[in-house]
Amino acid sequence: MADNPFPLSREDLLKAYRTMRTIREFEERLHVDFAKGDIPGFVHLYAGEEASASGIMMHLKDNDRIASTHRGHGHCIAKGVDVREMMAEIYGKATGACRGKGGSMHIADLSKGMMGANGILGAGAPLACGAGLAAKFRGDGGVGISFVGDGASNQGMFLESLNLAAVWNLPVIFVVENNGYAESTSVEWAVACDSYVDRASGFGLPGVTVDGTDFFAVYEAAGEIIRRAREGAGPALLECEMVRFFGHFEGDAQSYRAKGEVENLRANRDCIKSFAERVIEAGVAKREEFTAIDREVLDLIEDAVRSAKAAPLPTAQDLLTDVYVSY
Amino acid sequence: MADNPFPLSREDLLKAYRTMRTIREFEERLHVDFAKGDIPGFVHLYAGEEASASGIMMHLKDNDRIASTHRGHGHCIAKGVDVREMMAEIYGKATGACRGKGGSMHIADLSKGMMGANGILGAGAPLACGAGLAAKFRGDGGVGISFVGDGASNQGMFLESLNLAAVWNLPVIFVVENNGYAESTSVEWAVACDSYVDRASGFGLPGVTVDGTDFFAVYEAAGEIIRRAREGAGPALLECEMVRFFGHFEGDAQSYRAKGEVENLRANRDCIKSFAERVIEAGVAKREEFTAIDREVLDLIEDAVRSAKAAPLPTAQDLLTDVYVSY
Amino acid sequence: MARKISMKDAINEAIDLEMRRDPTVILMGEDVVGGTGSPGEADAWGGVLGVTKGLYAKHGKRLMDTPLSESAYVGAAIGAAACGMRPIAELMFIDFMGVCFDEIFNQAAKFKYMFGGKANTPVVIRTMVGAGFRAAAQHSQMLTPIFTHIPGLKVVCPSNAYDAKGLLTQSIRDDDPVIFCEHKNLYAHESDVPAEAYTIPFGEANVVREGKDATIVAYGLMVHKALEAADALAKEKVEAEVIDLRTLSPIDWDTVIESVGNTGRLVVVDEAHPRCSIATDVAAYVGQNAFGALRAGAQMVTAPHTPVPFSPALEDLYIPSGGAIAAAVRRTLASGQGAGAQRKAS
Amino acid sequence: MARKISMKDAINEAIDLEMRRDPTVILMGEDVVGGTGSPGEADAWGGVLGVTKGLYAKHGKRLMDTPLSESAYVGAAIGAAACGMRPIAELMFIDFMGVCFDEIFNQAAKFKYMFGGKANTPVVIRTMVGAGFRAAAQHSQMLTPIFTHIPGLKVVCPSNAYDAKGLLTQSIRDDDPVIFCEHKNLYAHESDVPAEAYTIPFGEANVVREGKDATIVAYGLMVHKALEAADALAKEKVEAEVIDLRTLSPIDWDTVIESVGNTGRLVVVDEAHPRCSIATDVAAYVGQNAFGALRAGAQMVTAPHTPVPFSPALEDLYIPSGGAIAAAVRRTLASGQGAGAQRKAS
Ligand SMILES: Cc1ncc(C[n+]2csc(CCOP(=O)(O)OP(=O)(O)O)c2C)c(N)n1
Ligand SMILES: Cc1ncc(C[n+]2csc(CCOP(=O)(O)OP(=O)(O)O)c2C)c(N)n1
Ligand SMILES: [Mg+2]
Ligand SMILES: [Mg+2]
Repeated sequence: MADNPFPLSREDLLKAYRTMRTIREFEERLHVDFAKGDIPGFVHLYAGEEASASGIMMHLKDNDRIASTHRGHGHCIAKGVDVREMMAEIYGKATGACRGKGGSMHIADLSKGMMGANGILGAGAPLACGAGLAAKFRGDGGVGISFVGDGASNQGMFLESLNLAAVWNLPVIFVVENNGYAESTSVEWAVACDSYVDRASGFGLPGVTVDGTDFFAVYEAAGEIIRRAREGAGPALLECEMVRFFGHFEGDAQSYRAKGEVENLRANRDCIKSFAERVIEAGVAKREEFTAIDREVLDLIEDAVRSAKAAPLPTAQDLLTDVYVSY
Repeated sequence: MADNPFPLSREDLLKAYRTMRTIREFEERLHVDFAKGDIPGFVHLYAGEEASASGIMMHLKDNDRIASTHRGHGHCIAKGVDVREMMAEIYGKATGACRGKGGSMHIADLSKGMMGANGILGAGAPLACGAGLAAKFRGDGGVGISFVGDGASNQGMFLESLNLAAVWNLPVIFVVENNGYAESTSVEWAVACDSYVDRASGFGLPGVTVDGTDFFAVYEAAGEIIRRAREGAGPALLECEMVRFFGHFEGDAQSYRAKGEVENLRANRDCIKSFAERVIEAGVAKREEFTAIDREVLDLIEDAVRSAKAAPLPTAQDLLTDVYVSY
Repeated sequence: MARKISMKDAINEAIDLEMRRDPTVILMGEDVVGGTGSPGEADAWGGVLGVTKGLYAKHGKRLMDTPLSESAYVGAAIGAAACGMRPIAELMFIDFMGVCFDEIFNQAAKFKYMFGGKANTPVVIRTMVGAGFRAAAQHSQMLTPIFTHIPGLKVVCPSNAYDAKGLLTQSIRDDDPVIFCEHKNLYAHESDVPAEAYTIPFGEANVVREGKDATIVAYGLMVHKALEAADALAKEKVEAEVIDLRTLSPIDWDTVIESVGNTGRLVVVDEAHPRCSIATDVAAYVGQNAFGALRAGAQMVTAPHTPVPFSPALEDLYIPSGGAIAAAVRRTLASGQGAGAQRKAS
Repeated sequence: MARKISMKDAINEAIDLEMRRDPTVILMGEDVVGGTGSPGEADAWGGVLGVTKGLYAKHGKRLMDTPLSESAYVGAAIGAAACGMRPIAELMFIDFMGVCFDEIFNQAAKFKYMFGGKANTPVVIRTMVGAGFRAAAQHSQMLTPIFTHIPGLKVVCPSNAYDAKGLLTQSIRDDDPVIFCEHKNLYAHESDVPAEAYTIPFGEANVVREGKDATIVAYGLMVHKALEAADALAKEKVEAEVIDLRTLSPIDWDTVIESVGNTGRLVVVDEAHPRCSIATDVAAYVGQNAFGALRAGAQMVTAPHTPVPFSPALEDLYIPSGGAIAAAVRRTLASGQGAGAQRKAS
């Protein structure tokens, strides 16, 4: 093998690839199965955005906490939530990550530091501040990461959190996943600032913008600000400019997008493709290694779907449990 | 009389002085009467901050709307709300501006474009956007002005409004009255940004900071951004750096302030004193003219207190009215 | 002329007609146009479920997409209302109230009173309510009791297309702030709706089925469940009267009391959670004011004291069913003789 | 050892003792320390009414002033709770709920359920409630029914210093999110309070006065008004039983039902607005589950369906009075014979 020019070990490179590929297959499969009518509810797919979740989460341990969004599958997978339990959850089964009570928009696994997808935009930012605060009190070097979309970056809860994290000097990173749209509305129109770096400055935070389809750009920028946060240097904002391969949610006809927009993005801004090309080109891994991972991932997703379909539904007695610890 | 070097006519200069003096006497009198136990509830005094309300309101007409704060007496007086009705309101009388139902924190007079003091910090900002929106639809050149304190500038409703006004290009001015404290908490600590100009930039707004104890600085800066807003050039933020002569509310022991701080401010940063000195020095008005106004204002306040005390209380049947137009 | 149209179309039509009639009516919300600033079609969405689709083509800039900032734009609608407009603000799901409730309950609801009667705030907040969409805990709530609790607000929740059009028209013309609750599982429901504008006054309940044996009070989707129950009971020779409240604040006590006066039995159905609900509200009011008429304790059928679960298997159990309502009616019929029974006997 | 101390001091003491006992307990809120960053005294305020005064000297950085951003810091408390801390967040007035309700009702309240039981959120939100302070429409509300409506929240409202200490201690140790409502007009109220830590379990009402003729159910300040009423009634030889609910969610139905079983008459007092209130909640529950015991319709005494007025002359009329409660009891005694009467006669 050639010398590794990347800031990750060969092993980690393959791990990152596996994460991204798992997210992609998970989402592509949901897209197909949703169209078949197999899947109930609102489903927001993360396909196209994998480099952000993966590039950031490669820096995190279980005692680092993330607060996710309505578009949370990618964050879950990258943070280590069990893919089978996720699939079962989306199918509304008793074996799901939330025993079928949460669904796509509420998958969580506190033991993995995943504080929940969230159906309320912006609501995760204060929660991530809380995670940062807890880490600060424990002194364990943990960080809290808040993910928001470009749309949610206009939500008061998010904006207040920028200031709170700065004032309290919390180890919290605010990741703005800017995919250009909030539902059908353009970020160009809805977010009034020249750049997210300015918005960060408005709250005394350092801000940095990266190409969110470039895994390495995300990885390096995130690494730097996470390291600083762990060392007590406080919060920062990271904007990942990225692209959404599917509609806002499944069922979205996407007529607000330009003709050929999605095809063009899939062809030219596929973060997984470009990641693999670069690693292969540098000679650090072979194409066959990636293909082998692809196959394993496909098997995993197939198995997850099969077992989700076969799993039992929750029953009447589950309806009333889990409201309180004691009541 | 000498040539007038000021951007206001002699008449307007005297009017501005009268406004500021009226606010000052109103507040000084409330301070005394509150201590006597004559006045119920939470009372937040505007003394020391008069140049901001007056400098801005000199540019406004009745079809311009303002949304005020918990510290609203100065805004009310400068916007033309009847001083006797205000006093009666604060005394909880049936003749009050709100028939005794609102009190100090809720004085309003829609007919004068005064949309209300507000007990909820930050809540006025969206309302001012609404006023700007209405003006835009009417095409009458009106503006909406939102006042907030430094503390309230961290409230989500305020922050969202900055973005909304920018996105909708509303004729709205956000005035941050920065008196250094939110209750007992310092602005230096609680507001994370290098300057309010940065916070404005974070939402694509032009921002400007002025010495809020300098009537002319406020007047000129406000005039410029209000003119631009009327012409369709959109919102702006104006920070007035000012000083609070009394406690956060009446009854506040103010032990969080430096020793001698208030005395020093009263001696060296009294916006009314410095206004009068400058106008007299320029030879545009004589000291006696100001003293005459002082006397008239004192009479007005005395009369307002006397009539407020003599006015009838609201009665049982008033309790249930004014909840709905029809129900 | 009446045609059969869906509740979704009826709402769209009411807004269209009022916008034609009154230039001060404007509509704002997230993606109510859809596609603002985007490279594709303008008016791409017309709201997340397409309810306002087509209105942009007719009324242009009077429909406004908003940034994702509910406090700011709902508050702006309220502010504009206080300045003479008649704005309609769409809060996509009532579940999002938590990010903008202050502007609704401390501002819009209180202006008139706090300002001594000297302000009107004719704003309408349209919002989607209810479960059954597999949308889980944060997109499926009713929350109507919370708004009903607040003095100064009017709260409306239609059960069909005809009522939706008439009540929304009234809401827009009304001078007070109105929370207009649209049940997402009723959008497709069709009924006869006149093409022209009409209003239905607030505080007038609708007796949707007459019956002498028991009174079932409901609103929104629950009216249909109550009718299901009444159908089932009819087979057992029990004639249940079904009252659709239509507006929760104001509420038509007279119709409820009159019906209970005839039947002596009351079941109140509410898709909201049980505590401090519309169900407790109606049951308690009747208990206080018509105790003598009651032959049995008023029974309440509500969603359980749990968040809304995602799994269809659980959500179907969560939503009060026709069966549960029928069972409650049977309970009132089986149970003891109240003061009313005595009085009637004497 | 018990001493007579005020409710304010009892609350301060409960926090102090729990902070000593458990290092994960932290407290945050606007000016709960007071003076952060300011040139004068640190710990200058200890909260707007001085309730937490002195705790900063004892516990230092575990008390945190916050910027004026309720969603952010209440949400941070909730997030920290989900990560193993036991934060207490002070929401200065419950009236401010509108700017942070989402974090409370969609996040804290629902985590456990949405996440299939796999999360605990042991957060306490301390907040001031109630009228009588001449603080007007936006600083005087009860709003307890709104929180009680929400599954996943516990709601506590003590009426005296002893209960406040025991219930707050329980709230801090409790594994569920608790809304702890402190009536601002009870802070000065004194009672015997042991110096050491103790807990009062949730869902256990307190019979503060025994009586056989009628049951008065109340909470918070209204307990004292109910006792006033009972005193007045005693002079008329009417013995009213007064029940202090202490916690609204969970609620002690057993004690209420048992009392009504003995008295046959029920008056529910609530300082909140009438619609969908704790008053309707209790009246409806008893009507549904103990109809046979009721000799008359349960009467409700609440604040009116209006915002809280500023003028002392009006506010004094707004707050339910002992006189109004006594009158309601008299009404239940005068009115018709219910099923209970019949049953007892037989
Ligand atoms: C408080 C709140 N407001 C509105 C919504 C409805 N909503 C869900 S997703 C969405 C758009 C989100 O856009 P963005 O934040 O850019 O995330 P993306 O979907 O692009 O990943 C909206 C408006 C919500 N869930 N919560
Ligand atoms: C939403 C909300 N949070 C908290 C408060 C309590 N409060 C009233 S005034 C105040 C401080 C305000 O500071 P600032 O905005 O700087 O205005 P100032 O009092 O200095 O004029 C606080 C915290 C409130 N009224 N509303
Ligand atoms: Mg987006
Ligand atoms: Mg200030």
